Amino acid sequence: MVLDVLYFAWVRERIGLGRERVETTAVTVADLVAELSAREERYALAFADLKSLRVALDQDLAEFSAPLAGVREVAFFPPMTGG
Amino acid sequence: MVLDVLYFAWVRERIGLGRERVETTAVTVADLVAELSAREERYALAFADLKSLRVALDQDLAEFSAPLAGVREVAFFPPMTGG
Amino acid sequence: MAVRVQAEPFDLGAESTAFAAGLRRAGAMVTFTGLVRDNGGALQAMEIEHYPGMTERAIAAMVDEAVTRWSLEDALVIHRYGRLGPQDQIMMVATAAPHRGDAFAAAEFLMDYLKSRAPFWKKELAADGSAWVAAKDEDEAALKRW
Amino acid sequence: MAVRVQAEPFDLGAESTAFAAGLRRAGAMVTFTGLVRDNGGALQAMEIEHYPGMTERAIAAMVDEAVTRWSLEDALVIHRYGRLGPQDQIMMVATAAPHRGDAFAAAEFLMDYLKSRAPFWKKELAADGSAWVAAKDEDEAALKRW
Repeated sequence: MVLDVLYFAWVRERIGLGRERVETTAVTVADLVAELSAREERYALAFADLKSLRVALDQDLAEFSAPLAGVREVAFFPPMTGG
Repeated sequence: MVLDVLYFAWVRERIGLGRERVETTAVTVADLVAELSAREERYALAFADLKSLRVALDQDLAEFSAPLAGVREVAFFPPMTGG
Repeated sequence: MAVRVQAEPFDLGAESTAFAAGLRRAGAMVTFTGLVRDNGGALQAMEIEHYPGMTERAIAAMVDEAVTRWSLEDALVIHRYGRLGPQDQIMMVATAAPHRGDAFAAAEFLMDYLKSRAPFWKKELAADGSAWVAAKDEDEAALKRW
Repeated sequence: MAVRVQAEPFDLGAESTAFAAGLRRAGAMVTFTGLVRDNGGALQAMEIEHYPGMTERAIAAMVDEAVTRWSLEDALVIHRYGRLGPQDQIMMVATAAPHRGDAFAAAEFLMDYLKSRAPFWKKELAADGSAWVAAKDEDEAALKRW
């Protein structure tokens, strides 16, 4: 499956890009995180503490245990600070 | 003692005036109310239900049991409906 | 801090802009505006009576109390009296604070006190007669939370 | 109901006036405005990043939720992104309802959700460096009251 993976705020800064296409066989978000972290140090660094991260699947907040089946866009970012 | 006595809203309408000077020997607000009520039917009508009335002494909310010593201005009115 | 009691309409937009322009440290600003509800079209006008002198004094005391309770950079209360039409703006409150919790709490506190402790009385005029607006138990009860 | 996510400044006064002018049955209108705090003069600018698409979607869902919970005549959310200076206006919320309780509650609900559930991230730029603003536990906790 091919996913659009988006990064925001310090996740974007650590990984060094805001968006990429990722070819993956990951079943869950956690699988995808493990796959990316194994790639390069900058990914491992960005994903080091999942408690300080949030994930959205097709623009809805989700859990790291959520399945990726049918998903087109995955976004990783820190807790939001709007308002 | 001579007091300025003010009436607002339906108290003013029932008594038929907004302000008068009253010469009185009343010790408390309740005494003054009794004195005024004894005067004329329209006063008795306006003061019939003290629970639906409020009183201010020199522009501060007070109790009907409050003493009038040193007071110059007494105002009677229904519960306020500002805002 | 400012309190204005007036017969004239006020300009909510201009007042909001001017209030915001005066802020130097605030992170949060809240305004509340009270409007004349027309009760499904029956209302022709609202007459607001007040107690000149006591009104300004009572509102200033509320603002002082709000300043001691919350960290406010500024506060404004404007309240009209006299004859108003349906959907006319009756009054406004503005508060500014470093954080939103204080700005909201102070505005709600001022509104609750203005409702039941500022000497205003409203009379509704309709085609079938006029009636003084009765104070609501829930408005009196709202004071207990502060 | 309207949601706007934009880089451009908005005019709080003009927005308040326009929102009020559209009301037909409201007795109460509340606005909240969020401003860039300058932290005692150290702040040079604030950069706000957001997630285009999800932002509008998330805010629209919050407004829908507010409409189901309270009796609202109208609601408006404007939120900026991009580079802002000290005391610039970041965002505003406006709500209108027959009674003040609903207008206040809906505005506070929207603010609490915008703080922690709308995909915005703030970075503070100062002379001695820049830092992402950390989410506060109290903002997450604030959601529990709804």
